Amino acid sequence: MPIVDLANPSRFLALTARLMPWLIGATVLAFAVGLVMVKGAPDDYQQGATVKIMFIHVPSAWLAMGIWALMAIATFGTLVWRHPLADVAAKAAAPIGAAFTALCLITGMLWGRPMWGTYWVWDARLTSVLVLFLMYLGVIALWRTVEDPSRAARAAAILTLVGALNLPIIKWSVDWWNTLHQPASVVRLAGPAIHPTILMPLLAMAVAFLLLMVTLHLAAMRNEILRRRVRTLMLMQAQAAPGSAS
Amino acid sequence: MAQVQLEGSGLTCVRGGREVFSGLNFAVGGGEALLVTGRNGAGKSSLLRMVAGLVRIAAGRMGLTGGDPERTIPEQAHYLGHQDALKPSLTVAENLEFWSRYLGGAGGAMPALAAVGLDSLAELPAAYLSAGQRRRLSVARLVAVRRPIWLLDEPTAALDRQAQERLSLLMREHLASGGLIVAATHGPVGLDNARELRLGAAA
Amino acid sequence: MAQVQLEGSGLTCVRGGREVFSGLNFAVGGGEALLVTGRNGAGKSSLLRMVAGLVRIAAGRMGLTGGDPERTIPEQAHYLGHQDALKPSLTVAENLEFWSRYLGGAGGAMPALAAVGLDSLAELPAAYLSAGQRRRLSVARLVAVRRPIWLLDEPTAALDRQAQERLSLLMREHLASGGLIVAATHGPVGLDNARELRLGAAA
Amino acid sequence: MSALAALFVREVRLAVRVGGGGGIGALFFLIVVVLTPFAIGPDLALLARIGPAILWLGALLASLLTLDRLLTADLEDGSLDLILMSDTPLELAVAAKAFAHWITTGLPLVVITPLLGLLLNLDAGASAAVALTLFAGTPALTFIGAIGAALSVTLRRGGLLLAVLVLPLTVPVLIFGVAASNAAIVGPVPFGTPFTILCALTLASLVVGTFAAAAALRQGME
Amino acid sequence: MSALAALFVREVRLAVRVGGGGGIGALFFLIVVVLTPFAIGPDLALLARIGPAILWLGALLASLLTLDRLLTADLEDGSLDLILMSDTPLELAVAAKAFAHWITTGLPLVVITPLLGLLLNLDAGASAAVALTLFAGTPALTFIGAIGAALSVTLRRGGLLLAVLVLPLTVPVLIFGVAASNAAIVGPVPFGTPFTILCALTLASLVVGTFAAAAALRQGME
Ligand code: HEM
Ligand SMILES: Nc1ncnc2c1ncn2[C@@H]1O[C@H](COP(=O)(O)OP(=O)(O)OP(=O)(O)O)[C@@H](O)[C@H]1O
Ligand SMILES: Nc1ncnc2c1ncn2[C@@H]1O[C@H](COP(=O)(O)OP(=O)(O)OP(=O)(O)O)[C@@H](O)[C@H]1O
Ligand SMILES: [Mg+2]
Ligand SMILES: [Mg+2]
Repeated sequence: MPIVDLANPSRFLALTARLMPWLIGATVLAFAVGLVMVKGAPDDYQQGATVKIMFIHVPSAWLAMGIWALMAIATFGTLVWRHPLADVAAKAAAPIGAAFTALCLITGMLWGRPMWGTYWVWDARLTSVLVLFLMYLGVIALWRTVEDPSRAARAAAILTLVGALNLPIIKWSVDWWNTLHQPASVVRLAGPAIHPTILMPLLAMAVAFLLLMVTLHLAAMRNEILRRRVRTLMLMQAQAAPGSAS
Repeated sequence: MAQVQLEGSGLTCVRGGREVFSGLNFAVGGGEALLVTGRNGAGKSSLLRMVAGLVRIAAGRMGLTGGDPERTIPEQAHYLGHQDALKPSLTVAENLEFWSRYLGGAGGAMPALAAVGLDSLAELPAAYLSAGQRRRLSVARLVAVRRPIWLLDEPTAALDRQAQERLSLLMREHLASGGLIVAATHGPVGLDNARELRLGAAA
Repeated sequence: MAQVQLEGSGLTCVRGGREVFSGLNFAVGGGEALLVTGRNGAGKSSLLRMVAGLVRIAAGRMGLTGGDPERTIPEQAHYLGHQDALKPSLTVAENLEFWSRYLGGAGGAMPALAAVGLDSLAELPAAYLSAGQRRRLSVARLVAVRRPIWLLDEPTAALDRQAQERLSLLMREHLASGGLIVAATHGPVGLDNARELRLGAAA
Repeated sequence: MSALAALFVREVRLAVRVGGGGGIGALFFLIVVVLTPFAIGPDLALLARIGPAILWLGALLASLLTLDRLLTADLEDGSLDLILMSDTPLELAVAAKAFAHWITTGLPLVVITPLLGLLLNLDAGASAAVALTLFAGTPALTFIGAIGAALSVTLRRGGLLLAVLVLPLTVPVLIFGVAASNAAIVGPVPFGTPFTILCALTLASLVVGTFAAAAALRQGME
Repeated sequence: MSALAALFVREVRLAVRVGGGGGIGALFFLIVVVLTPFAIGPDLALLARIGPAILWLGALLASLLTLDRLLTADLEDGSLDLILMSDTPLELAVAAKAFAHWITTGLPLVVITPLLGLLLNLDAGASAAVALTLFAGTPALTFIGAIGAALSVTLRRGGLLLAVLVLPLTVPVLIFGVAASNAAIVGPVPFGTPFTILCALTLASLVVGTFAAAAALRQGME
């Protein structure tokens, strides 16, 4: 399938319509397999069953970071090639990225309560995820402020790219900041080396999350394309309607 | 509605510390239109804003007879200025409906929109309107809410020829129903027997 | 200045996701004026902003021959839109001087102010100007900096009769010196042998 | 009444459409609270100690800085002219606008406060106390801010000028808001005392704010 | 060059005339710093400990919140159209405007910092250190803020949206600004390390800010 065909929104809609049931099926299956494997994983001798939060926490952390990269690539397409689907992809990705980031934060906080005795510490890694979350919210706010999609797309593209430049710097400076003032109360995140009995279910869950993300993203893109069509139709109708004027 | 009569006597206007005009007298009755003319900066807009209660009367007095005695002059007047009082993010219909409800109009917005030929754009955000379409939307306000006094500042600006004609039709209807019009203008507005008030001086 | 010629062919304009016009062709040469007319919302202002490089050309192309080959069309054009590009807290002279220097003009601001009859107000803050006086100040920009292309959006709006005449004088001088004018208008602008480009449709 | 309802609906609609005026205020609040530890350092005990103060300062800034366009936008597009001319009393119009602003901006701040409390290491009770004081106190901020909004219309300036005019007036609200929160968290003063004063301040500023803002608008007329 | 000089002079003139754009920023800074003790309570040791942090947060907010109108005002009165049309490169025009903003807003903040240091119980050396880091860091805030200003032109919104978009990007500047101040005051890190990084961040944001802001303006064209 030549990629040019995919660039056409109608082709995209037709193709994804056929793909969607399979994707949903694959996602459900992957989650079923993953959850069974998780159930089989041993409880931690210290943490007990709470360790199972990790199987949600870690994949969503990976996706939280991955989706910004995806958005950066897509917005590059918006700016450079003015690709018709690129800004749709970027726009659809932002709320999904924010949701996974929120999931990572929430599971982390829920996990932190039994582990550290508090929901939140200003550890470097936690903090940079929080900043990432704020930046997702900023991009979403920007998308929401403008009705004209192509204008919003270009503005959001610049913000996303500047953010992509900045995220490593933020991550690095937050690391610097925290190692400097490190209070004794913070428990280090890096636990003992991961045992295969945990690693395998983790990877399975990661695959399931990835499939979930792809499914959600394609569905959101379809939605966005349809929404834009409705909008265009409304505008055209507004223009064409026989008013008493003409 | 009783026969209304708007009168100003000995009016003085001071803006930004400078006297714009002084000792101005005028009177307009129901069914009459008064065209305020004069050079740029002569004080036409200032006079209209004075009637609308938006510029302080430095000296002299303004009175209305025959109107609703419970309400002030501004409350019985429509003011169509250079600004359109539109919110870009609301649709055309929402904008008009708000003003119609806020100013105490009765009917819905659609008939007024139709009267200015904007009914087909009712659902469009006002941000998308062209200069003339914005102006028409302002004019629709005059139709949506009945008020005896119309204060129009260069009402034909930005309107195309058909819209200008439609506006003068609306003005004639307003006059015929006993209303009065004070309009600042540099050109003809399509009213035959309007009186003229010429303000002197200024560049 | 070589004989300039501005040409657009197959121009399509899309605003807010709606097509305003498409397949539009026009050509204006030095010494010529093109009046763009049409109903409200037909796309007159959009066309002017397109020439000025402020609205994207969705399809078609725009070309200038005979101008300065090192500069783009917008860099050789004056655009007089609905907004006046004035800062209320600067004086009249300061406003004009800034634009004259920013746009690369040579002479001082005073001769240009005199040309529009604002010289007596030079030291006044622009906040104190009336609608027509603001417009005159914008027109002064065209005089202060020489550029071959003038894009005028309803240039006579808010001007009194004398100022309108003075503007048409300036336009004739500009044409005589080999410049060209594209003006969007709903009425006469005081040029005798101007060609007309009529845009169809829209309310 | 219907005129006021129309105004209220318009204001809420504008706030929601324009990219969630309230959402933006809440986001600003969140960001300010998140930035503080970067500046102060990740010392949990210290953060918990000054947590209520940070939350109150953040809410104060978020409330006042979104008030900026409350009236200036209406001045610039000419709506204010028509509002001044209408027979709806100006006081009521100002109150309706300020109330809509509180609903769309102040209330979201209160709602996300418990969440931010977590970040600042406040326990659930303390967060609830701060949220309660904010609920009682943010209307005061909005209505005092309305005075500044009206003054900046008169002066044809916006932005920070408003904050500068109004921030000093909000000192009592800030003091009693933080005091009530701290009383609830660590004592020794009973919560009731400063909280009652806070509520009284709010009631007073509803009245004073409305009348002063309307008066400023009227005076601002040329 | 003369065109840029004219633009710079105009901007400075506007800032000075419009009730002191810079003055307002500095006043806002002052008020935020003065309000903090009201919220935190008059604990002198604590104030001195978090003094640099408060100063940096105040300066951050004062810089960003005054940037709001940097470009929107020009959009609304049509100046931006003419600036886009002119043959002066947009990047240079943006840089000239941002530089003028820093001169009229950032610099006054630096100047009054020693004064505010007194209020926060900082000794002279500490105040000087904070002032120096602000001098090095505020240009970064202005130029990063310019990106937000350009975006909010595109969006035809201003106010807090700008702050919301930009504040997360300023985290590194804040961290190293405070770190350098603290290094100078209490150690143990040598002052040079964070300060060099701060300067590097500033230089980088001069470039990135200018280009990104100009790109946003160009893209924002319809
Ligand atoms: C809100 C709080 C938290 C956040 C934002 C957070 C964030 C992250 C992120 C971003 C990762 C991915 C790191 C990478 O692969 O590069 C991660 C991994 C991980 N997190 Fe968390 N975390 C939080 C709380 C916790 C807690 C409380 C624990 C348990 C003590 C925990 C244990 C782990 C483990 C075991 C991994 C995977 C191992 C690794 O890659 O180092 N996290 N977390
Ligand atoms: N900023 C904008 N965003 C989206 N659509 C716009 C915008 N401005 C104008 N339009 C639409 O483009 C069309 C053409 O507008 P334009 O302003 O060019 O008309 P015009 O011919 O100048 O009309 P007028 O005589 O009223 O000035 C209109 O239908 C209008 O709704
Ligand atoms: N806001 C203001 N502050 C101070 N002075 C003003 C203000 N507006 C107008 N003026 C001054 O008042 C005088 C009259 O202005 P006004 O706007 O009434 O004139 P006008 O007759 O409507 O002119 P135009 O034909 O240009 O619209 C002018 O000399 C002007 O300089
Ligand atoms: Mg006038
Ligand atoms: Mg037009």
